[in-house]
Amino acid sequence: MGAVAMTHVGYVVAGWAIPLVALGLYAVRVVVRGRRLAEQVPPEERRWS
Amino acid sequence: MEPAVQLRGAVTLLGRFPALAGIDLDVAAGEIVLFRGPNGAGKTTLLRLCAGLLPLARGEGRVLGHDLADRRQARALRARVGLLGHATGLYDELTVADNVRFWGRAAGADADDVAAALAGCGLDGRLRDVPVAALSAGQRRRTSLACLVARRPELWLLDEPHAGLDHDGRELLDDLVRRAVASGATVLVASHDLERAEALAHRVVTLVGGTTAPASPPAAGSVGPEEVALVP
Amino acid sequence: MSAPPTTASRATRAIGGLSLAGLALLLGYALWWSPPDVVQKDSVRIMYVHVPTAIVAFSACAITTLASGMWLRRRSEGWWVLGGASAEVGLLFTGACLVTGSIWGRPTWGTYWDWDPRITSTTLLFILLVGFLALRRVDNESGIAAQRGMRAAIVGLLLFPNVVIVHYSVDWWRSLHQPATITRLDPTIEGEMLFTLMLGIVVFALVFAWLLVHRFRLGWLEERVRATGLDAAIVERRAEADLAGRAR
Amino acid sequence: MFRDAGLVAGKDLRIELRSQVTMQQVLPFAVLVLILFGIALDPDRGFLGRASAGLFWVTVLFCALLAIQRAFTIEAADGGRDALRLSGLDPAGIFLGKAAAIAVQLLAVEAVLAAGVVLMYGTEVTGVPLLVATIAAATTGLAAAGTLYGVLAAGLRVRETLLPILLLPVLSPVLIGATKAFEAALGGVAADGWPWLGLLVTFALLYLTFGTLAFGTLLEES
Repeated sequence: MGAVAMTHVGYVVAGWAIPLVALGLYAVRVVVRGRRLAEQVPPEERRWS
Repeated sequence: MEPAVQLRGAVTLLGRFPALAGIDLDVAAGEIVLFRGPNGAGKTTLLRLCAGLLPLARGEGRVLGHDLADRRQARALRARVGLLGHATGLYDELTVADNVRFWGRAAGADADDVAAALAGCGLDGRLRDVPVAALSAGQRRRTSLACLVARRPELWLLDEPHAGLDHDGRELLDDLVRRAVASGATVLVASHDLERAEALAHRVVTLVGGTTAPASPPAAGSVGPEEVALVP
Repeated sequence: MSAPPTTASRATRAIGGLSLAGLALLLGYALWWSPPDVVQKDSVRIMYVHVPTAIVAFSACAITTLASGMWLRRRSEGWWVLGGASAEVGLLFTGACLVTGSIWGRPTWGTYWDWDPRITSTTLLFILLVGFLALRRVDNESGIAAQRGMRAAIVGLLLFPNVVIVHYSVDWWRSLHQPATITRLDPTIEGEMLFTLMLGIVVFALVFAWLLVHRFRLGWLEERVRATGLDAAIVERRAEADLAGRAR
Repeated sequence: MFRDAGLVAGKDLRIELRSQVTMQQVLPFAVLVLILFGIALDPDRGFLGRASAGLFWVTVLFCALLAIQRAFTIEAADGGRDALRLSGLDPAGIFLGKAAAIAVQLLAVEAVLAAGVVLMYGTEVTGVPLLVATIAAATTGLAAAGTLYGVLAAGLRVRETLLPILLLPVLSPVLIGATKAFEAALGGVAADGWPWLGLLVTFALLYLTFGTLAFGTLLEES
């Protein structure tokens, strides 16, 4: 299964790497900003736990 | 008779700045009330709130029986109100007559009302067909006054009305206000021109920091400017 | 136990875990276990990320339109924040969709851009989202949420209908010139390839959900910080009144 | 509502007659763009004749942007929005009035532009009924969507740059539909053009309806 060398390897890798890295970076940015803001807001304002 | 204007703890925001920070006010129908106070006290914002142009961030307010918190009622209120502010709301390219006709007919006035308003403000002579762009500040204010008169509002909201008017203009304005009140209108005036405005007003309210300062005693007729100043 | 100061919660940890596991499984299938396409050979593997991101991008627009509509009716802050969060995450997925689309197209068309209906309408969708977010940013200086954002809500309400009209007209326009021959990207899909594609859609939907929840809570916190500022401003303003009173 | 629309349209057109902005600025701009296309696309290769439909409508799109910006610069003058809100005019009437005024001005520009295209690009005019119907439907769509997005952008500090990016993607179906309908008409196979006209009419009706409903709430935005 897929033993023979994969064609267009460069494209496939790029096609997957770029979106996943972008999603990862965005996720980190959102969580970090979230954590920073969460400290400024009193706990009862945050209706999740 | 229901009061023309009733505010309870009204807060209004300009951007994030609470221009009105909880104000209580009662104005009876047919009354002329003068608002004094330093620049930035919230006078203009108060007039625009009473005109139904600004939403109520907090507190309650009823003007001419319309609840300010309800957007639909605030919108319905506007057709019954006349606001004379620093901005004239006139179309520079149009002539004086065109402007008064447009704003008059927009509010349902007919050709006679428009003609009467123009004559009433002394604009039916040479100025009638002059584009507003070519007018002086005083003449522009007379034109927007004529637009207001043509709409025959029940609540007059005048922001620094005397500013920019010459002597005849001021006489004209006071006369128009008195005639409107005689026919049942209510007038709120915000002004620094104290002796002029006080001769006109039944009552004086001082505005500071977005709320009313302790109400000064009702000015019986024309109270000399000195007495009022003493009262904090 | 007071909540730790983050936007995470049991729910997001669950969704997060699920989407990471799903992603691992998807990579396995997409890159190794699923068969290469007869014509496109292995470049077809990019389809498993391109198509799902397109679907997620379109549904993000649908969520923004729904949220904007609800905000216009109810004026509650939650809908306003959801509209913005969904548009921002949607923009990210639209970008990913465009990048993967052009990378996938390269071996087939020989160029990174082809007036393929989906790529063209997704690009227009990208600009629609950029415009919406730009209007939102310009629009939210004023204080209370109820008064703010009226314009962005109207554009938000029109977002999905516009996306549909644009997609339909571009599709119709290009279908005259590009008969559905092999130059179109979508090879016939069945069997394991179909399964991998479905898996891809589910996994990216989970990732979208996870990001949306976190971005929503971030937006919610931003609103709280803005609101607490208001009470302080009123107190400060009234102090100005006392100050003036004493000074006179 | 239609009385107010007539009043507002009359006012806008009277301002245009007095200020001559469309006639003396937008119109020359349209002809200028035609010339720029001619310069850029090397007239000898006969490319202009084939692309005249598309070039015509791209130019109309840019003129529409200018007309819409102008329509709301008038209102922004000196407290105009407050005056409109206080005026007692029905917001739907204001929307239809402004859209009608923009449409009339656009039609004038399109007429001159059509003459310019025929003259400069040597386009041979066939299928006139389809051409006229397309111009009517497309112009209504441009005016309706333009007025709605125009009031959205009005009053914002960055409206010059925000309006194009908000409006042009939304108008892309009009560009596609109008160009395709024109190509069908000019290419002699008018029958192909009528379905595109359907797209233009749907687009115009959608935005006329939505604009009439939404304009009131939009005017509210202080």
